[in-house]
Amino acid sequence: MQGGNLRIVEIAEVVKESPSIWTIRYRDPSPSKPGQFVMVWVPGVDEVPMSLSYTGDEKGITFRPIGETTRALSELSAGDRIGVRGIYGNSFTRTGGEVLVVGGGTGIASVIAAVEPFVSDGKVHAALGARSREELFFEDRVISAGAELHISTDDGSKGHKGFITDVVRRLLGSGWIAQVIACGPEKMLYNTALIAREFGVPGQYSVERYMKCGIGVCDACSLDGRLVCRDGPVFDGDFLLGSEDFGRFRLSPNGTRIPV
Amino acid sequence: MQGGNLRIVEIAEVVKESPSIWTIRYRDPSPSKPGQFVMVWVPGVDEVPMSLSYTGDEKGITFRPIGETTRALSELSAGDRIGVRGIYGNSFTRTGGEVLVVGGGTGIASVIAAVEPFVSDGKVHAALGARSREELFFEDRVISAGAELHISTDDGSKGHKGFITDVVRRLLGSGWIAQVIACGPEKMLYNTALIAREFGVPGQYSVERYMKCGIGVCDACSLDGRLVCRDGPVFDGDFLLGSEDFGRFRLSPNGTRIPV
Amino acid sequence: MTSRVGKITIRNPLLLASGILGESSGSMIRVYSSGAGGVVTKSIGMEPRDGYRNPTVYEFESGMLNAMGLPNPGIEHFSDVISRTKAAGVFTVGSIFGGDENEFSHLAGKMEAYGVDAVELNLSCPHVEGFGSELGSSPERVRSVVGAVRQAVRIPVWAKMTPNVADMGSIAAAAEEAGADAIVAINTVRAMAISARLRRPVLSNTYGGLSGEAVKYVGLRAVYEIGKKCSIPVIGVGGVRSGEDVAEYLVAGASAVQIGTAVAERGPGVFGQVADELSDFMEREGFSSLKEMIGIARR
Amino acid sequence: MTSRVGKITIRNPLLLASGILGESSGSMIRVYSSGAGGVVTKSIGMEPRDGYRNPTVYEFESGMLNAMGLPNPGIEHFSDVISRTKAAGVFTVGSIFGGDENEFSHLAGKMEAYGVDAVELNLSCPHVEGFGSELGSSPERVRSVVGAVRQAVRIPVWAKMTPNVADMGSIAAAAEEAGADAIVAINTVRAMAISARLRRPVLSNTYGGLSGEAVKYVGLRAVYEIGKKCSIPVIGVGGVRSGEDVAEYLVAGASAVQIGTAVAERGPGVFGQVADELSDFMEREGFSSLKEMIGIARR
Ligand SMILES: Cc1cc2nc3c(=O)[nH]c(=O)nc-3n(C[C@H](O)[C@H](O)[C@H](O)COP(=O)(O)OP(=O)(O)OC[C@H]3O[C@@H](n4cnc5c(N)ncnc54)[C@H](O)[C@@H]3O)c2cc1C
Ligand SMILES: Cc1cc2nc3c(=O)[nH]c(=O)nc-3n(C[C@H](O)[C@H](O)[C@H](O)COP(=O)(O)OP(=O)(O)OC[C@H]3O[C@@H](n4cnc5c(N)ncnc54)[C@H](O)[C@@H]3O)c2cc1C
Ligand SMILES: Cc1cc2nc3c(=O)[nH]c(=O)nc-3n(C[C@H](O)[C@H](O)[C@H](O)COP(=O)(O)O)c2cc1C
Ligand SMILES: Cc1cc2nc3c(=O)[nH]c(=O)nc-3n(C[C@H](O)[C@H](O)[C@H](O)COP(=O)(O)O)c2cc1C
Ligand code: FES
Ligand code: FES
Repeated sequence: MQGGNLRIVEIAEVVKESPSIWTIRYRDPSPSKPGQFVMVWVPGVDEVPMSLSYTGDEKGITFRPIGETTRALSELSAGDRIGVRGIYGNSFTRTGGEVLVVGGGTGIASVIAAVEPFVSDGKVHAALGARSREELFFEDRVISAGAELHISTDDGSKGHKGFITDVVRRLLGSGWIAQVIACGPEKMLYNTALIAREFGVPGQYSVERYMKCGIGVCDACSLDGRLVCRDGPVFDGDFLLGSEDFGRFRLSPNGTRIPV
Repeated sequence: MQGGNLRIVEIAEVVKESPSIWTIRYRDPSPSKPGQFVMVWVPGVDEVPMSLSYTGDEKGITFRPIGETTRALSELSAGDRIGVRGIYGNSFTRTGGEVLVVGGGTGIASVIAAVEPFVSDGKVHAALGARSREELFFEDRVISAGAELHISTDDGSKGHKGFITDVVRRLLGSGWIAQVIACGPEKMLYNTALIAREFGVPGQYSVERYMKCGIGVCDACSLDGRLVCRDGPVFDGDFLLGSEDFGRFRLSPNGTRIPV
Repeated sequence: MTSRVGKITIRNPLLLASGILGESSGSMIRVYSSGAGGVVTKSIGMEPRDGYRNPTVYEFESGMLNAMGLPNPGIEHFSDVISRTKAAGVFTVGSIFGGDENEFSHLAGKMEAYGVDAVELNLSCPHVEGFGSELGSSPERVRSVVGAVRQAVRIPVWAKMTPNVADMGSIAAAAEEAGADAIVAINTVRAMAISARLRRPVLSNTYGGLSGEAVKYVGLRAVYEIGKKCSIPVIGVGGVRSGEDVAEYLVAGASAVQIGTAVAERGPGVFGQVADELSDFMEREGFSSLKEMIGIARR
Repeated sequence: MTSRVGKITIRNPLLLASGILGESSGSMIRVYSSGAGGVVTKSIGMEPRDGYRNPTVYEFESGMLNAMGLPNPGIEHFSDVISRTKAAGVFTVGSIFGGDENEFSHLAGKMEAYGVDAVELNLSCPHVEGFGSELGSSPERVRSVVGAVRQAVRIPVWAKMTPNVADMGSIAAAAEEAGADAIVAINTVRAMAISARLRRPVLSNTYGGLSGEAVKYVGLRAVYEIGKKCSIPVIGVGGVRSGEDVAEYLVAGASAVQIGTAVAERGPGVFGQVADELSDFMEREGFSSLKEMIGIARR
């Protein structure tokens, strides 16, 4: 109905980006933009939302095996079949000036596809954060895109030791950044949004919520009256910081409002 | 499904072409070609097939009140509403050379729309036949199109006294005619087709059969395995003269094969 | 592509559905020449019936409604149509409708005498009072009609089901118990169209039956559901328009399918096209026979 | 555009259908601000339920299937959602589902206490065993559930019907006799989707409910049919996407309509758009009130 009808695709390639990060590539010429996502069906297991880490004709999703579905995904090989629906959701948009792209953990997968097109519009800083160097990925894509790479790890095994938000504060402090886009754990997003507001820099943040339908009917992904699957996943900082839920509440699969 | 979905239209104009012939005009920009037809629904009465006597944006149907539906149609006025589905069926096609357009009775309504476009491709003879001068119509359209008009009436009240097939035979005898198109009572069509074959002139004949669906599913309009609503109403003479049914059998509303 | 439905073998699993181009031998022969595995005739009753006045059909983007009103020439006048169709070598199933078991038995006997390969009982027309749905929604009446016909003829007896019931499975089971050789599902879904601008129902009969893409998922459900309750073959009908649709029905458990509304969309040539699409699908997916596909979604 | 459903007056006849964006107060308030006359909540049961695993929806050109599995936080946790929604002035109907009359009465009582304007009994979910369809296809059980709820609360009681039965009219009549204030029709049509390439059903629950354009003509038929058997108001649901669709339902006899699947197609803004289209339609056609339209196709 929305043109996001189910497609059964064959996996073209499975890439191990790091000891704990996998990318699955598959052919699908549907037009898509950085920040958009698909619902990925692992037959017999579950169907989950995944950002497109590659938005061209050979699409990609990038994930860390953390539960049943992502583990099952990581066990698939080229030639295996999965279902995808979408392309769903809105996207990051370039508003001009120097841009700071912030990715925390698997959130890197969602912002990375913005780096490449954004460089053609001006300087791009990419700040990637992870718990340790083993969980970092896509540094090469940042570099070959010609963006400036900044790294932080919680354990200091690479780049700045500490939170990526420290890097964000430092970069915003330079005064050159005109726009922030970010994806990562909600705590990190929340803090990034606070810092950006402090510096008066507009920001776009990709938020995760439990999803069922992906098409804006089931209300599972509701965030203060907005639907993450349809109005998001990318929201601007003003809306998020003004909302009751961001950084605080989410809906559980049964729809109970629970702490993030 | 076929793009012929029901449209409720307002009658723009009702024209009395002769004491016994009515034309109803209504706006409907659907593209259509000479020979095609619509299913015309008179609410509360019935829905019947009618050829388009005008194929432009202001479509027209032209009929003689002979039964309940056509009588009800003739009693409608500008502003009244009817339903139309279609545009259905195939159309007359110009194959080159001088063309003889033959219309008998209300069959004139079906061939008339071919006269105007066909003159731009070469000389057109239009032979119109009716029982009497009161039942003749569209002579003016033939003349203003720049076609050559030939008339016959059964009672001799205008033009040749006798059958239109006499006129057909005379014109074909001239040797100049390269193509015949015709619509009218099946007997007349049959004889026209025989004469055309005798002279070796290819012909296209618009045939009438009882119609229910108009879209090729109900089989009501079957003519030797062809569907008048979908494969026709225009058939070439070779097929018709080779068929078992043409000029001989038709299906009654309950599907019994009965004499024409 | 040879297809088996019980003891019957058909050259491919694509049959013309009842009520579509099944009134004249010319059309049935043409459908067969266009690649169908066989045809089911229009439903034939005891007496000639003109059916309802027009409008009898209503089209929309993803399907259509019809209330033809079971027009048919009556069984006495149908012998010629069957013999011409059979003479052309067409696999022909005679569809019949009646008010009770006696009528059904009589009609089936006549069809058998005319030479049909199987008889299909229309227990399911959603828009003609007294025939069809009322009858087809009662397991007892289905049992008695199927049982009577089973006694009356030797040829295979197929029972065609209405989806307008709470539990198709138990009605199909009643038909199986009574001796049906196959279940055909589904007939149309009871529906109606309204013209807001004319402020009235569109079909002259008010109610009609929904068919086409809009009912494909209802048909698939019926086939799957019936397959769980019955062990006789199920023939899938409803919204089949492409080879992939056929594959879905087979995988859901159908032994063959029937095609109706798609004939309006794609013309009688739809059978050859769908057959080609199905072969392509099977080749791409590595299936070498229909049997390998049938019911695998149920395993 | 003021609409009356029995004793209730709503600002317009367009309600949000149950199960669509009816779980959070934020979404319901938004739908109301976008122009809906009111909202029906997701169906709430006795205990929290996560619902089925994904895939829970399947989209196609003219509609969708869903088998959410009645996810809901349970009645005890729903008070906050209702009070926030009511605090924003939203006309709110609480939808409930249960296994028997005691559960339904308990749930209705709670909803009334939370402050809803009416309660809607989901007697019709086609894909959850034990709730829904089985219950809603028996006139006796419908009578006992509706009767019990009628005793338990003072607010209006709406009974929502499944189309997956042979005779919707008599089930609606049973609900009316038992004291229902309005009938809501239809819930989804039982269906399923198969992936031929994966050789399996798509929805994790196998069966699901069909909604959207594909069921509009089934919904219209239900409203018309029920209107012949009942004198209480009927609320039409199924495939409403435009002002003209609403007009068709009104003309068929609906007092108001609910919109579900079109929210996926056109977004929550669909309510304001449809309301505008309906006003335009009424103006063009010379209707000055909804009342003039309701049921004229039945006269
Ligand atoms: C718009 C969006 C984009 C996403 N993009 C990515 C991505 O690019 N890479 C990545 O690794 N992860 C991404 N996620 C998160 C991803 O969907 C979950 O990691 C995945 O669902 C976990 O499933 P599981 O069965 O492996 O784990 P589980 O053990 O089932 O759950 C682990 C975590 O994942 C969450 N989760 C489970 N199912 C869903 C669901 N249906 N919807 C949302 N969250 C769910 C749970 O709430 C829990 O927090 C994205 C989520 C959203 C909403
Ligand atoms: C393709 C086609 C184009 C036609 N174009 C014209 C036209 O331009 N002008 C015109 O006057 N007539 C045309 N007709 C004939 C027209 O459809 C009938 O005259 C009309 O249906 C008569 O309806 P009635 O209720 O007035 O008459 P009735 O008393 O019902 O019947 C009179 C005659 O019309 C035939 N008829 C009735 N209903 C139908 C039907 N549903 N389908 C076919 N024939 C029917 C009957 O068989 C009978 O011969 C066309 C027919 C066809 C098949
Ligand atoms: C115009 C029309 C006439 C029909 N007539 C009959 C009939 O006489 N007997 C019958 O059993 N089914 C009849 N049907 C139902 C079809 O055989 C079939 O079950 C239904 O249309 C679903 O298949 P489809 O979606 O491929 O059309 C008719 C359907 C249509 C569209
Ligand atoms: C995703 C989804 C969830 C639904 N959940 C419920 C529900 O919880 N309770 C209920 O009574 N109906 C539920 N329904 C049915 C709708 O309320 C409505 O009756 C049906 O979808 C037909 O309307 P539509 O075509 O406008 O969607 C649901 C429908 C959908 C699509
Ligand atoms: S996931 Fe269903 S509304 Fe967003
Ligand atoms: S009128 Fe139905 S097939 Fe031609």
